[in-house]
Amino acid sequence: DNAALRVGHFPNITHAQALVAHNLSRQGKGWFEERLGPGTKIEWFVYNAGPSAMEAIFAKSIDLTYVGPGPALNAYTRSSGAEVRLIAGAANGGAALVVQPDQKLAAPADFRGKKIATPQLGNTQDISCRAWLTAGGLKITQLGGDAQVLPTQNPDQLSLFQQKRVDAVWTIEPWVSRLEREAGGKILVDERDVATTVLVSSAKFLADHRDLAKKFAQAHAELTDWIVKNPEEAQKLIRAELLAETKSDMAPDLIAQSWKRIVFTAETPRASVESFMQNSVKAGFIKSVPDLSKLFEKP
Amino acid sequence: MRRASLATLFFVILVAIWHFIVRAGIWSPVLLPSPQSVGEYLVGAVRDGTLLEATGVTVRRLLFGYLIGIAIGLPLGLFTSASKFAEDTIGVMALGLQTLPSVCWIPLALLWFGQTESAMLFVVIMGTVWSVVIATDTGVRNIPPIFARAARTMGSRGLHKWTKVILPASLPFLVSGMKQGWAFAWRSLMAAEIYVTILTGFGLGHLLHYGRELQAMDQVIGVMLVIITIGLLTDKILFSPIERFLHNRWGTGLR
Amino acid sequence: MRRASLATLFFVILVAIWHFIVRAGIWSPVLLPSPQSVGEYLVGAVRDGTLLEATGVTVRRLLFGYLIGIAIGLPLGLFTSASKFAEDTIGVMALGLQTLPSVCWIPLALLWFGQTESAMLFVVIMGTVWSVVIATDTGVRNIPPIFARAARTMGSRGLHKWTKVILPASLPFLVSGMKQGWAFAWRSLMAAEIYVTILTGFGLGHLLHYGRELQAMDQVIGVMLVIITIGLLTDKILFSPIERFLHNRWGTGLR
Amino acid sequence: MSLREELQGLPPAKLAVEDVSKWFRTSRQTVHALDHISLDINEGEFVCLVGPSGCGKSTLLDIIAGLATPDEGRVMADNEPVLSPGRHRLVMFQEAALFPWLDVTGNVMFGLKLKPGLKNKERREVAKFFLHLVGLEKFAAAHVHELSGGMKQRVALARALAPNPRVLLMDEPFAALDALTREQLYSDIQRIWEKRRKTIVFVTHNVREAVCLADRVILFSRNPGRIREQFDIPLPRPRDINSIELAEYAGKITRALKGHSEEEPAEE
Amino acid sequence: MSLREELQGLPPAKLAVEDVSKWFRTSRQTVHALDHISLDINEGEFVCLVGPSGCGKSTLLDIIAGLATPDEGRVMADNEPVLSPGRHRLVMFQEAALFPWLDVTGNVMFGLKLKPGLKNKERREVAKFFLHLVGLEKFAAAHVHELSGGMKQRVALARALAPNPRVLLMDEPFAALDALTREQLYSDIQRIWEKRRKTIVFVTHNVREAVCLADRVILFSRNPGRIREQFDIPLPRPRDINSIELAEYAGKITRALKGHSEEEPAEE
Ligand SMILES: Nc1ncnc2c1ncn2[C@@H]1O[C@H](COP(=O)(O)OP(=O)(O)OP(=O)(O)O)[C@@H](O)[C@H]1O
Ligand SMILES: Nc1ncnc2c1ncn2[C@@H]1O[C@H](COP(=O)(O)OP(=O)(O)OP(=O)(O)O)[C@@H](O)[C@H]1O
Ligand SMILES: [Mg+2]
Ligand SMILES: [Mg+2]
Repeated sequence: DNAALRVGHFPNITHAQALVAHNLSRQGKGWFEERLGPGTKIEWFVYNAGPSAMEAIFAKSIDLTYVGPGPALNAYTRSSGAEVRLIAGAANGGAALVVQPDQKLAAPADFRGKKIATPQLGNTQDISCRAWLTAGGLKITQLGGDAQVLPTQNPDQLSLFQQKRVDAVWTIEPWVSRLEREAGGKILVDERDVATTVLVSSAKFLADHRDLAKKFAQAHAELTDWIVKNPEEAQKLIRAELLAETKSDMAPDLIAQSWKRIVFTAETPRASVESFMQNSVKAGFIKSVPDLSKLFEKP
Repeated sequence: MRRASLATLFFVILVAIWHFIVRAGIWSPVLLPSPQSVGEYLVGAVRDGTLLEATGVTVRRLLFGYLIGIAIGLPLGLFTSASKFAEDTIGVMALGLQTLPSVCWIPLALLWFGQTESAMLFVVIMGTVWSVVIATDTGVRNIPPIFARAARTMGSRGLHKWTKVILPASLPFLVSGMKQGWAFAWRSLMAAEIYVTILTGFGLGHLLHYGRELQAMDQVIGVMLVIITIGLLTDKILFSPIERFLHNRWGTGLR
Repeated sequence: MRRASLATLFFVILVAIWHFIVRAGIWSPVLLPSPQSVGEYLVGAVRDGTLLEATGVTVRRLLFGYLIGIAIGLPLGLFTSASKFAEDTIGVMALGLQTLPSVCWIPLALLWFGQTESAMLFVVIMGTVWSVVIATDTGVRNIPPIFARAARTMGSRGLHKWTKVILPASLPFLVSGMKQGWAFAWRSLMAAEIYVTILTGFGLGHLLHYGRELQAMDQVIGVMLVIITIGLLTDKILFSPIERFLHNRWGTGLR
Repeated sequence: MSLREELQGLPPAKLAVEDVSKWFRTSRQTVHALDHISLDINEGEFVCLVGPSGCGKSTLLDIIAGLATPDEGRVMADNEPVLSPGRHRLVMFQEAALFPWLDVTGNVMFGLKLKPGLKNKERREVAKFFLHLVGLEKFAAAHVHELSGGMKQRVALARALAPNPRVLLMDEPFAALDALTREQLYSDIQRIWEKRRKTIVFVTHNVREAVCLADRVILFSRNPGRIREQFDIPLPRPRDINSIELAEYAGKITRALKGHSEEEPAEE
Repeated sequence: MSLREELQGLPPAKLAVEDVSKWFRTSRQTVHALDHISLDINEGEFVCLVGPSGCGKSTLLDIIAGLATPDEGRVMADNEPVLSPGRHRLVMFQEAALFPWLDVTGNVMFGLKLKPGLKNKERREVAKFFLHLVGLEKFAAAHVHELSGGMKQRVALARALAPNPRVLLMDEPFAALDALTREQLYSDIQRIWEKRRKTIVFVTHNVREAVCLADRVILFSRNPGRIREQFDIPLPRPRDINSIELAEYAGKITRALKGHSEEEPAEE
């Protein structure tokens, strides 16, 4: 059928597959369109955060989206496993804990009474951060505890870090690189094997259009390969797409620097997600580990 | 008594309907949490102190900003009512700025003050001050001139006239202006808290925002109930006594 | 004439002071843009259509939501004023929900409707409807009973009584309630637009938000000026004629 | 009914108050407002009710109007029991109770619009006729608040007359007016009553006013509200409120009124 | 000044209006409100100003009070020119103008508080004394809105008397009251005036009222506002408003009033 496929993503470098494909669609050379067969249209939707994308899935206004595992898991749990399915991986790594260079911060215990900024409550980095602190023996609640985890928008993090009003930031590329370059931040934790972006489908879409979803997942895997093999071209497309979406230009060398820390892979990050689930429980966002049997579904 | 119990019954039935709709599973639990889960959230959040702390932060911000707003707005309003020039300048400005939703000050406040308490205060003050200016001005202008004449013949002038005649005579207007100022301040603080993180403390708006981020509807609805309760309570604690006094004295509004 | 020119002079001097403060370089231009740059932004944004489009989007949302809010609130208010049971139930609910800043509905609205126009509409309606319910209710309750008695003796009852006596008699209250509803709707829409991106159209709130994101103070202040202008204009266009009519008819508020 | 008949007026009605009693129960006390009141009022008679504050005059008027129901007894209008307010018995209150959202003509037409069988043009003509009768044709389009107190009561009178009622019930209609305006209205109402005869029940505190207007003055006493005495006023019309004969009647009734007041505990 | 003197009262003042003229200029027209008014009022005299609406009575009272300034001429109080309002000349208006945010005692004490040299306890006693004088000691703590119109005017009178003025200026103080209340106040004010003699200038529309109260009735005519005639009223006090002798004087003055009115174009 001629049904349009509605796909969401963020204007983030960790959503490289979507950025590249979106830009190709823009140029009329759509990657997915070519591979899903004639007459298929892809509508791209840009979100700035996980909860919005998940809300869009709930409200049935999109079918698929690139998103962090944090919001995806959260949505899965909150809907008792009814609404979302994880159909592929997209990117690992790219996130890091950056600390003030002049502070002696080495282990979780050093963070007692400190302020750590994360991009968003309950997002992937936020949960990693809370879990890491909790594992280190600190007590963390939604609003405070032994250390204060401050969900703060990325641009604000940079200026707060520059003003030394936060002691550390757990965030995602390109902000990790910017914190390093523009604020002299020191990287303390850099987890390359942690999933950063996954491809998620609404359960209903998967049930109704399994064939389309399958083709999409395949095309996604091919695209991932292409990106890994052609980093320069991919980075150009990404830069163009980011400019189109955010009206601000990202320096090519910043993209290149960020690129080094990210691993693009279509492999389903099952282990990472499962340990992530444990972390969510530790961080207190989820009361008990839910049954993950329905979450992973290869179309 | 019968009326009260009928009304109570109505709300009980409302909650029961809510319960059964959730049980029937017509909507996904992401869209509508059960009354139980909302209750559990509230109990939990009261237990671990989150709710109390957030309420404290919010109420403190609100009260401070509001009081400063009144302290600025009242004299400004008296000034605009007393001078034609002030009316044409400050009065016109107040009129314009009052139509500006005070959320719109948030971006400026953040740039000027950063993510600090001052930014929050600034937004709350901007929500209060213009309403108070306009209410004071209108209040003074609406004083029956006979009061001023009577006071003058008895020798009241200057400060005595302002404090013993003009201010009390315009009280009914002042109070309604202050109520409106409170409503606007309350609204803008909630908007500000939902919109930005402040390093020095999380308020109810933040809890609401986080509820959304976590897609935790029980938290969202629980916090909304708390906000409604606070709204009703402040009305009861702050304004009802003043209004009762006024109605009593002026003999108005007695049903 | 002299008054008007004095006031104009005041505002000109205000802008001049602003200009010289910026020129003096006391504050960084990130904190305070020059009047010129604000002017340039406005001219540019008018030229490329951004401003007009955003204004259109915002005003459309506001009007729709507001009208629906009135269409719901007016009958509800009449209902609560007519029935003790409705007063104890819907009336109490309206009182509670009116104290809830309608920004607080945004998280719920987003979960229920997603980032759609419906979510915006919902928030605006929630901002309007309770004010209108309460104003209608108060309006009807404040009608001098002598009007109802006079109408009754002349044989007015039922629908005739409601449309020809009760509604017109409560008009002054209705209008002030609708003004308040408008103020709340306007505030909540701005908050909603600043807080969430809607895929189907960028409003003035979004422009403001982006101004902050880009740290473009000229944009922030420019859009604020536009918002003030719209606020003043709607007051002039929407409410002034009705209020003038009322003052004219009721013989009130003539200075 | 044709416009012509409409302007001529219907014959006045006969009223009979039959053994009416009324109590008001509040949480603190029970007031015995009316105690076995019986009263016959003839077609076209002008009756004034006079008595101290709180003796039940307004209550009785409300009951005759059908705005209140008696606890005992009943009111008959032309041998039909009064059960609810009706177009044939209109009420004028102390406040004019004009509707501020309508202009003067609109107010006069309010009752007319509720009368079926008339074209709008005819209604407009009827309103014009009655505004002329009360001497306010020039103010047909004026707003209510632009009128003086006396003019307002004139409009209220026109509004009450326009639907052509057979009984007019007036509850201290002139109490809030100043003396000069009042005197003007005394002659107006006498003139109009000559032209368009109605059965009128008129409540007042003012004994002179009662004597100036009434065929019969009925004196009430209170606690409980009872009829004390009745006085026929056989003076020729039109009467001048300042005339000596009138003052004599007024003196007699005032003395009767004071006599009754002294029997009962003083008002606080 | 001791509390004792305070309660005894000061001697009344002598007033002299010397050739006073006043115009009101509005954008549309100029009203000649007062035209060369000269008037001597003796210590302790009770003078009533009577005249048609708009003849400048209130304007003259305002000028005597110092609330308005004449365009020509001047007013002397005890041979001192009146330049601004002063405690020695207090005004009572048609509306009681009581302050609703104060209770009855607070209102009576308002003027007293502006008088230096008194202790608060003494002020309270003075207020009590005057409330007793107007017969409202039981309502000392009542709120303004709980009073009837007549009671309000009594409080206003107490408030005006309390600061012990030497002149009392009263602008139609009883116009809005009903006849019974008014009659009560006529005897009250005569009684009080006997006890605490003040120079009183009293404006009214009501000729009987003027005759009942005044030593001298001064008749104004308007366009421009002028003194037409003066009538001395040598009747003994206390006077009864319903007495025959009083009616005779009233008739004479009314005829004079009507005579003047007819000379000028009718009021619209
Ligand atoms: N709705 C009511 N509820 C309780 N008591 C009432 C009510 N209406 C009247 N009364 C009482 O009934 C008595 C008679 O009242 P009514 O108004 O008929 O007196 P009135 O003769 O018209 O007095 P006035 O001359 O002051 O108008 C009064 O004692 C009054 O307090
Ligand atoms: N502030 C004013 N501005 C313009 N004209 C005024 C003003 N005050 C009074 N007038 C005019 O001056 C004239 C005298 O007014 P004033 O109030 O003294 O009359 P009055 O004798 O007290 O009338 P009334 O008996 O109606 O109170 C009137 O024609 C009035 O219209
Ligand atoms: Mg009555
Ligand atoms: Mg006057």
